[in-house]
Amino acid sequence: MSKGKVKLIDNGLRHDGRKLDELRTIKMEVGILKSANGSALVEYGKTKVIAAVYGPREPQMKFMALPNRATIRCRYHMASFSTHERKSPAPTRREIELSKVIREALEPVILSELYPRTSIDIFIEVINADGGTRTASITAASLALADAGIPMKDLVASVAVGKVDGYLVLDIDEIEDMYGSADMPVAMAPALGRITLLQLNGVLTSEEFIQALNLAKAGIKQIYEIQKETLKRKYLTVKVED
Amino acid sequence: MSKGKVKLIDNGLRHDGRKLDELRTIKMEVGILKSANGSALVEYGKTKVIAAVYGPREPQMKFMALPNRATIRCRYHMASFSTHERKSPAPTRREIELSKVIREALEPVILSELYPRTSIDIFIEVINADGGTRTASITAASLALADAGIPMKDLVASVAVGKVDGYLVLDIDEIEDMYGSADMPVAMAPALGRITLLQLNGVLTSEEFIQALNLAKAGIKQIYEIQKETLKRKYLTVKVED
Amino acid sequence: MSKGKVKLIDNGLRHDGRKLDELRTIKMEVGILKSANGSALVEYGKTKVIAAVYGPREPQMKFMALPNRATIRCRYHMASFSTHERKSPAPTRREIELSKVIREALEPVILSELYPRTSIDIFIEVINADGGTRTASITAASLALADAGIPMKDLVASVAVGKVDGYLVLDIDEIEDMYGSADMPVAMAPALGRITLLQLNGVLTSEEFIQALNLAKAGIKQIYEIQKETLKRKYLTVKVED
Amino acid sequence: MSFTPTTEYLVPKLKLETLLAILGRGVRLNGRRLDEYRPISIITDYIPNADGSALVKLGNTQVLVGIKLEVGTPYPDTPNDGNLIINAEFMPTASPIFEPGPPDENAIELARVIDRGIRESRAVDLSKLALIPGKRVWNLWVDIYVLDHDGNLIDASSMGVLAALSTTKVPKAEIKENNEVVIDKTVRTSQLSINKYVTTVTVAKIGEHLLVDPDLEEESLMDAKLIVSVTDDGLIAGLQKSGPGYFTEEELMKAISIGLNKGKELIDIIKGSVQASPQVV
Amino acid sequence: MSFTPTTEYLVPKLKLETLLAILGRGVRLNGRRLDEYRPISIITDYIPNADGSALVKLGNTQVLVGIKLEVGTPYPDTPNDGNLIINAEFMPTASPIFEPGPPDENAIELARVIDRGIRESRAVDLSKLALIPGKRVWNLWVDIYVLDHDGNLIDASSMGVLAALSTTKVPKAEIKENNEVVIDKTVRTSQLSINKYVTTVTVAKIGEHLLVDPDLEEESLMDAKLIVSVTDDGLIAGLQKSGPGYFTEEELMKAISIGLNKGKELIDIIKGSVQASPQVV
Amino acid sequence: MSFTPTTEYLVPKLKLETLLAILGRGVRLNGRRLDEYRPISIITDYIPNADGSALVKLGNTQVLVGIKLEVGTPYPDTPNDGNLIINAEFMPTASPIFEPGPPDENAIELARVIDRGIRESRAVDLSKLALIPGKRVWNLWVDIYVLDHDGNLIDASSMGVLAALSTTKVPKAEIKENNEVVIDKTVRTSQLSINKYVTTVTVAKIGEHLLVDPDLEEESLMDAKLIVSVTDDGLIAGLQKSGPGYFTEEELMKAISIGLNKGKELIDIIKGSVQASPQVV
Repeated sequence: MSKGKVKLIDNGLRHDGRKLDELRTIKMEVGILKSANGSALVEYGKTKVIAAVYGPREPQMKFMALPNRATIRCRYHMASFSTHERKSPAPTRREIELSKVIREALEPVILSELYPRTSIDIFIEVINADGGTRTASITAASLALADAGIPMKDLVASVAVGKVDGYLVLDIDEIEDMYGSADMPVAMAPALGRITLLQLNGVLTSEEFIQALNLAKAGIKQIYEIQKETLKRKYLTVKVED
Repeated sequence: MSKGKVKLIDNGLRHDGRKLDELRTIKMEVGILKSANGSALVEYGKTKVIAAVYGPREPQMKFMALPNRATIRCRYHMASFSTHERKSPAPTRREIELSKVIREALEPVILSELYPRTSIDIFIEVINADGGTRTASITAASLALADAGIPMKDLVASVAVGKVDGYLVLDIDEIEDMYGSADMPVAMAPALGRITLLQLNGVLTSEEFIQALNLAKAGIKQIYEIQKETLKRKYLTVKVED
Repeated sequence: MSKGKVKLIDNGLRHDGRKLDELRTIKMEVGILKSANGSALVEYGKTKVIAAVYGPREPQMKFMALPNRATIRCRYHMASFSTHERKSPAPTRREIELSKVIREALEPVILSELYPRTSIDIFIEVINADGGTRTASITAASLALADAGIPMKDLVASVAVGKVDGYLVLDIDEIEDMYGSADMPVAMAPALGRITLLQLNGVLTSEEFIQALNLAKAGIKQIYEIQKETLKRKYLTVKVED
Repeated sequence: MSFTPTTEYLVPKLKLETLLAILGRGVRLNGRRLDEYRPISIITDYIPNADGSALVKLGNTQVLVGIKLEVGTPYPDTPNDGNLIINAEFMPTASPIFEPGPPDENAIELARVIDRGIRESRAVDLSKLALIPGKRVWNLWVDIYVLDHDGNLIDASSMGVLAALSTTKVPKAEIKENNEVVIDKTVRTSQLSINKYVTTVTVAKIGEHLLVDPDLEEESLMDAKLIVSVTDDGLIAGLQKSGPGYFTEEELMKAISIGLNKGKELIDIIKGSVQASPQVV
Repeated sequence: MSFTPTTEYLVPKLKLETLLAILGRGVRLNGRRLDEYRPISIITDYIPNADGSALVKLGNTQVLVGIKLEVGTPYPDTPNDGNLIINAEFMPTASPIFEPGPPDENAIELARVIDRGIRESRAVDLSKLALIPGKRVWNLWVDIYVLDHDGNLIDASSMGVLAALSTTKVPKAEIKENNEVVIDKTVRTSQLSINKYVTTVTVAKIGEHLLVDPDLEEESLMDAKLIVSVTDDGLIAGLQKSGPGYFTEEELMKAISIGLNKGKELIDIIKGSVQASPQVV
Repeated sequence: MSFTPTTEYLVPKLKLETLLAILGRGVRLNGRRLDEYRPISIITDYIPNADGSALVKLGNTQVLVGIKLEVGTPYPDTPNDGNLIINAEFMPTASPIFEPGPPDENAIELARVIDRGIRESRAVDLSKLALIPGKRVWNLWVDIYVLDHDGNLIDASSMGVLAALSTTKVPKAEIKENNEVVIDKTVRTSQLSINKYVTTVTVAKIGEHLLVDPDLEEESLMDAKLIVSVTDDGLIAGLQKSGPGYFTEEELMKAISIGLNKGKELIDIIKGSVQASPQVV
């Protein structure tokens, strides 16, 4: 977040022509990898994320086995060519933090107590980054979990709200994040009304927070519908194949 | 040890006003941390060291368990802000060597054979460094072991003797170490007459070595008395609390 | 391989006076280390390589134990002073690749099925590098395995052929490798007619490849004879000692 | 790689029921009210070799923060600003389950959440930390050492960072040829410039209850926590939901409101602790 | 340190006999002929932030290659050449036995074999990548990400690398004082200069049989493989025997001949995939 | 992190009693007298690519030392001195319990003790190693490779380091513009300048007995050892008590006296080995 020197909102429209409360073009596909138990490709505009799920399976390390539930492992990783400047492949502090918050955004819906002493592994690769990589990752991981047949209480959908040129806007991209003054990613299990991820990078008043949360909820609802359609499409396709 | 260009001894007094055979102000406190089984804070002038002891407990790694005695683990570590230039947190070769010699300075007094298959862990943090950090560390670790109730044959006390401007001086600080021509840290279990650490960084004749050792012994005796008083104070305080 | 600006072949002779199909002076010695189960020193001209073998023994890590055969471990490593510029001691990508191809050059002759659940460890140190370090390493490792009494179907001998100034030449050294246009190391179990290592770094036509392979075979045959004599000498010496 | 924590603190899960029952009556197992912090002590200028420092005790939790100023090179996108670098280390002295090694995900999360609060609120005036604009700036190293862990490391660290920054004295810097800068730490030319105060307030959720400043036992029983970064002018300067559980919308609103209220109290305590420190005039 | 692989793919060794029997009749368990590749699909320009990219599907194997051009310093022995740097990562998405971490010996071997083929055949004209001769050159980063592993990663990667390089667009570079170079990636000034096409052809040996493009099951049963780097003018630009087994002289000759033949086909496929990519004129 | 060694050499502790009994009679299990070293052989100029080198055999212990001179930048506090950097690696060839990896605490202690002895006695004249004062100096890399371990690695290494340094030939260095230095290793302009000779003498304590040059079996049974760095003018240039046991004051005095005596002998052997090396005139 640096000072907003660039005018990004003009006449109620954003630099890419979107309205304030409009999502980018969202694409989703499941079952894109054969080796993984579940997988998904999710695109929010130019942001592209792949998620793969392995498990429930024997934990990689013995000490990870929990007697009463599955261990959830999660890695968020950015491909070296996904960013403007080439990213070194070693995990950054940012990637380590995001792996944790993404795991904690998914744990509240996974019925992990059904698979004691196992591990459910979620591997996320950001292959092109244009803002919103963590929210696209959560959306993708949730689909990959469903594709792997992991029982869940609900899907988790996620999107960020930003504050740009003084306006609250939905699903900010990289330019808006760079020149905006706040970025608030939110993840929810919409059917349960549970907020499973909330971060704020920037400064807001209490009133702005409430507005931003409502904007995020509206976006999440739309994404959730696309998730459900994507899964339905897969099931139907499978049936047709029979 | 670089060439002594700075005059550090004038009229029998040192740059900080001490006599040649005088210790810095020594402070000790035990039980300063609640989580550890034993702990101590020791100050030699501006040098400040914290030691914590955990154990006897199950070893961190199985291969560390010894069938006939406890494994002693020891880490000497300098906080990044403890030194003049900020120190990187990764362990240096110096810290690795000192962890070893400090462990070997304490092992001869610990009754490790009473706790087979366990680990006794000593963690030392130098939080401000002004010369004599290894000797203060040994003194602090010995107190923390006692505070943890680990049976020992004796306490270990430690101090360094240096050669500055041609004089042998007790308990050298960082300036004296930098401009002096020798630094000889010594640790002893005084009641047993055992020398458990001896290093010499610098050049001495045989005669100088004997004088330096005697000077160290005199300093160690004083430090040992303060150690015992510190522990006594703790025990009495505890009794009063009853 | 950079452009051949330097004339390295003159009147059918090479820069060091060798003929095109001539090996450098080869020296071999076995049993040079007492701690290892088997060891060898091999020199190809100024290239000097030490190999040590430990095992069959319990694997370093439990997961390495194979139920039906011994695990072969192999490390190719260059001493920091072995190269023109000092080499950092951390393993390079080149060393990691060569450790693999050398292991795979030896596996086809080791009767590893005789020692299930054990590890046979091969440690190679290049102490002076003047071209041909991987081929000298294979020759040395094969001798060290024999010296350790590991049952083998055959010895493996190895040499590189290069293309220099348009000529195919045997056993290239560092200068020839640097200014030549191809380097093709080959390893064989000569009695079995098995090619166990083949690499080509450079460009050849099919016809050149056939010629190069024949040249390598001729060199390997000579090296193989020296290997056998070296082992015979050791056995005889041992007998005399009885 | 992040995974479900497997080193459980030794708190019997039975305790959870007792705790929930008692929380329903507005008190905690440790006798505190739901919105009550443990006693807070902050000692500044504790480390002679640091340019600023603070030892914070929050009940039995102890955190030591040290600041070092060193000459560095600016980032291309902020050529005239000093570099703020915040690290946290959970020392093995602090807990039976901490081992030496590089910071784990918890230490990294702690450092990054505090960093964002300070950076986004512009608490430190980094523009005052240029030495040769575009070429040389101050590196402002903030190192957080957790010495004793009895829960709520982040609020203790956050208070310690602010107290240490507020008492940091900038050393004399002389600019030579070729962009060389010579530092003399025996002379201090100014206080580090603080624009505003910011701290975190941690609100833990246990069952349906929200409580501040969870101790280690409460952390082992909680569902999740919300870390609210709060400025002295009453703004939200950062949020982080942490832990495997969730919040409802209503709980979030309540937690943020608690955060804004308690933040004022904590900032007053930090400001008080800073008074005692000698000032460069 | 290299050691005999201990993570076996779950293929019953009984299958080997079945496989050998059927191979004797010139077909494979998967129905392919011995010299038949799986269907190949190459999509270029897949990654907007990369300067060149290709997604390759070889049957169920999927590899993503991305190219990045950055300003670097030349090596002392090639002061006027750009730096080609090829890395490969086997992503944990690709196989149940891949774990995150630095590249293992298989990934390193793959990257180095592809690197040698390209470098030795001078496929890329590195001399066109100098910015300020002797001082600043382009770093040409080639990153290979294996996304899904169903065998023959090297041929998939090798095709992906060539397709990505052939569609790489060089950004505008402006040279300033003091050897500074300012890059503007919104403007592309030229295509990366390709001298010739090169690819690998992998020939696996199972028993006495040689077959191309082994899938994961075949790789788990093979003795060894020969990787042949082949140029579009029919030269051998690299060889690598890989795997614990051996080749006889006769087998080698046959494998190289297969490599030279199939190489032409693969290069045609790469060239076809590149047609679709927009060109900088 | 240092911990009590858990990999015991396979020496039955019963042997200790036998050993103590025989030591009481002034002899050792290996037949040596208490103050007797094993046979020592030193071959210098063993590594053509090194600027100095020595292969030392001390009984069955073998250590190879190589010296490399490279252009470096001086440390700020010694702008006109070359940089001496001593590393030790315990090769996996040397012992069944050595594994590849970064140097462990024993290798680091060995290198640092030898480093201190050389540095404090000013054995090497580092002031002769400046190239452009304040800007460019020689880096004097000393790499110790332990090839075969049968005890007393430090004395073998220490002799090897001195022999290698004493036979090091400084290559031609030409100073160009912009502080560039071009090295030509085909021409040697001088010998490395040695001020004095220094070596370590290791005195092991087993029960009440002191003995020099412990072999591997004796090391496994000893209480502790004292490493005495000794110069050719009879000064103590370093001390290090090593091992888990202790010394009494009387034992210390005796050990140092042994060290000073044996040091002379060892230095004579080193000097002898150096004679054979060709000199740059």
